[in-house]
Amino acid sequence: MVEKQINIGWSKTEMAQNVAMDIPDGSYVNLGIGMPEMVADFVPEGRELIYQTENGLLGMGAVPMAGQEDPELINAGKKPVTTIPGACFFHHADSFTMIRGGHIDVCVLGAMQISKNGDLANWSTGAANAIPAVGGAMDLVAGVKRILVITQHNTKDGKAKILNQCSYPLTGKGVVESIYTNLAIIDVKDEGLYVRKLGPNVDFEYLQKHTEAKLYQ
Amino acid sequence: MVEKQINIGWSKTEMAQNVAMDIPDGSYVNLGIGMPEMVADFVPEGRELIYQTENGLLGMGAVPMAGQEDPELINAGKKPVTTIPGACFFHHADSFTMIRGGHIDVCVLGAMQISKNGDLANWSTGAANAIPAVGGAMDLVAGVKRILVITQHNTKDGKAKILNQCSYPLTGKGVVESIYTNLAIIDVKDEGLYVRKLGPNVDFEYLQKHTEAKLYQ
Amino acid sequence: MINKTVQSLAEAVQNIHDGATIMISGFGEAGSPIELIHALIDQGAKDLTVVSNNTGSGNVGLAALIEQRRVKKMICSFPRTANSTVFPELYNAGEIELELVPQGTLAERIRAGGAGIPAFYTPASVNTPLAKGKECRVFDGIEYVLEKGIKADFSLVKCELADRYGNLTYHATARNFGPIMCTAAKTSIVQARKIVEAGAIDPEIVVTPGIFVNHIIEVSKPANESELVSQKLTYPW
Amino acid sequence: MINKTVQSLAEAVQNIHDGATIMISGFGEAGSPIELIHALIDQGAKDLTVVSNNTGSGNVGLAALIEQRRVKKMICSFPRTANSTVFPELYNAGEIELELVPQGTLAERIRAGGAGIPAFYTPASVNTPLAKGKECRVFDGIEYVLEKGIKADFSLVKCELADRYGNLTYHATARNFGPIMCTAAKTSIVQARKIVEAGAIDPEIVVTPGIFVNHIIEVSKPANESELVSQKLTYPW
Repeated sequence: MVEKQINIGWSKTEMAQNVAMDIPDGSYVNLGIGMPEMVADFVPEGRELIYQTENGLLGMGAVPMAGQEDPELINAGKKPVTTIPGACFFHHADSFTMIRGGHIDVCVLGAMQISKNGDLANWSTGAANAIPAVGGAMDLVAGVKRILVITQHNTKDGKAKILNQCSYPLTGKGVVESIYTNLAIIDVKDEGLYVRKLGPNVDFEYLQKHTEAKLYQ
Repeated sequence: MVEKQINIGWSKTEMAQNVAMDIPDGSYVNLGIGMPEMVADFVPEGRELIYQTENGLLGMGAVPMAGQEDPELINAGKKPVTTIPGACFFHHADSFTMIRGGHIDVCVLGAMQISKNGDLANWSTGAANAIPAVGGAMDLVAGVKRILVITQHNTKDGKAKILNQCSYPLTGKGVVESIYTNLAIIDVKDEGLYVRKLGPNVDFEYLQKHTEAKLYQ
Repeated sequence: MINKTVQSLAEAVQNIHDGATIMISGFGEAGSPIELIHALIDQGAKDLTVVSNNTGSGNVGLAALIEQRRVKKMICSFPRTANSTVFPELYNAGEIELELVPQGTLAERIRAGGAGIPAFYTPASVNTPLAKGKECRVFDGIEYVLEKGIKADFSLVKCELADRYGNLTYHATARNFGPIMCTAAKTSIVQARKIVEAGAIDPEIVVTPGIFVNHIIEVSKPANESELVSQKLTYPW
Repeated sequence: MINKTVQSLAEAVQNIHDGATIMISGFGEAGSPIELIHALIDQGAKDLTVVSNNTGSGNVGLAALIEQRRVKKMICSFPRTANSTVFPELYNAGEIELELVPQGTLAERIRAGGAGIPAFYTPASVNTPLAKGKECRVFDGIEYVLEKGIKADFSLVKCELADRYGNLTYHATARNFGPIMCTAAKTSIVQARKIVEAGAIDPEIVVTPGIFVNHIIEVSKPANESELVSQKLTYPW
């Protein structure tokens, strides 16, 4: 059976590679916490991207060597980072001037749910007992020019994440440009969700079966 | 005749002294262009005031020595200044954060007209052919904690400047705390204009005669 | 002579009153004024409203203040963090209020409070539960939500260098909310790694102009929150 | 490799189009990018809306641009200055429009434009002719007026140091409107006294982060407007 075949779709690193390919040279980029952070490892040669982290650093560099960490030089995920030559620090209001003001070219985010019209839900399940925590996600989706989502195509228990309508509270309405999953790259257009590329050993029918929203080719 | 007597009221330097006496140690002060600038020369010994100029300097010092002027180190009147040790530079939005946000303790301004309820007109005569120019005056009167006005009591052609109502376009409504003229120091209170001090050889009757608005003792 | 330096942490926080609104700098542990927070715990003020991006971790700093039941309400963007258990427990028990604000809106509301702007429109949170009950308005075809400036009675901030006027510099991403919180509080209380002579900080590189600062205390070797947490320490010790 | 440096003033301003809105830094002559303005005069774009605190002096820089009838509208706080005759004459002749804005409101409108804030409330100008026709609203018992953010197509800015990423520092009170104008323009064009290697500017002291800057040109010995004016020079020379 198709579901049991081993090499269906892309690995996480391939997903990150797919996203990285779509970010042009010279872009200012904000990477969300988790899988989005992997994108930085796969920037094609010859391209220079500048990473912004909303806690006040433009020109974020690689992870520091062990023992070189500075607990006050961290990223939005609160992990130690470094600076590139040409970096700068700034306070939170200036940081969100960059974000809200449309100065960041690309933001890569994870997702819990995405709707067919590009609504994104990635901050809360809305469960009664969950502690709600939003961080900068709503500002990012409202302000950054291009919102790219990187996510497993389905939830761990096999449910669709790409839906007709999000059931979780929204992060933003109609904000997602493209979705990079293990099964496909999907563009959100005015007319619907268009499959740009299928993952290895994924066919359209299989993809549609694992997607609630209608897909177009 | 009283009008012809020579030593009626205060000189300009005495007026500036009167204002300086009313500014407590440690105050952050913005001085308007012209006569207000003189106040800095008469700060009583033992007091330290910090001068802000809205074009981006906190800790403005004295006039530079001849030949030491820097055309890019100027005050709001566009005249060369210096900095004190402990000064800092900032951009215009941060400068008006200080002003509008209520962080400046005292602003000393000139006036064309002041009304009995503390309205100030100091930016335009409203004449059809005049080029209107407002600068930072409206932000200063709206934001600074105490607005002190230093002005000749009457216009050059002898007209009252302290009126029941300003005829010129307002800078701000009900903003003036005290008025320092050559003839008197007058406090604006909810109940009206109260004379706090009369100038040398000025009596109340004389003062009232040169003032349109009713004065109280 | 203007000199905003005080001689002890206790003196720095002595005037904080019950019911005060307090802004506390920091993003995670970076920029968190942990020694000032501990002095506040010792000082005793209660029924506090705290504005801070997170809710602290472990049982020290802001988390310890919350654990001592001294905070009635948190205004923040991200109350969950690694090793943060104190806030979630009290929140689920209904013993602490939460006003959740998107991070950029939180920053802008603080800046607005400091800049004399009572309210502004922002696109963040439109069409989400966080905009519920708030005025929405369209400008040039895009929908925005009205958000109000926040002011505080006090701010507790950590910086790098300070002079007697209160001019401040910061270190790396510990800058975060410090500069805007200094502008938005009636009284800003700052712990500096080093207090230097007036004039020792180049006027071109001052980040927080002294006008926004009231009290400075030197804490030359501030603790790292994460180290205290990994040692499982609880304040008061 | 990102490199925002261009090789000539002409190249720096080449894309400015007729009808563009242009922000020009400077408070009087301090911070006025006089060489960029002269390049714009040479370049020929017309029907411009210019946002700048003043209107220039003598017959050089911004005053010369206005004298060449290239500016249809000025948005500024103080159009009269010492030695400024060009703007007053055209204004009285009805040949140039003026939108007069209080200086602090002008600064905040520019910052708002750059920060994605479409509109905000301010107390300045309430009960004056400059608030006429604008929405007023009471918050906590005080009356405020609604003001809108301003964006521009281009900004022309003078700075001190720049690197290839567009990180900038400024000199003294020449900083004034430069940093906020860089944020509010689609394309920010900056003349720097010196272009330095990436990394030569300490990340702690960058005033304008490079993200706000598009083109940089080195002008190592910029003219002083007041000297040109005292020599009674007129541009084009």
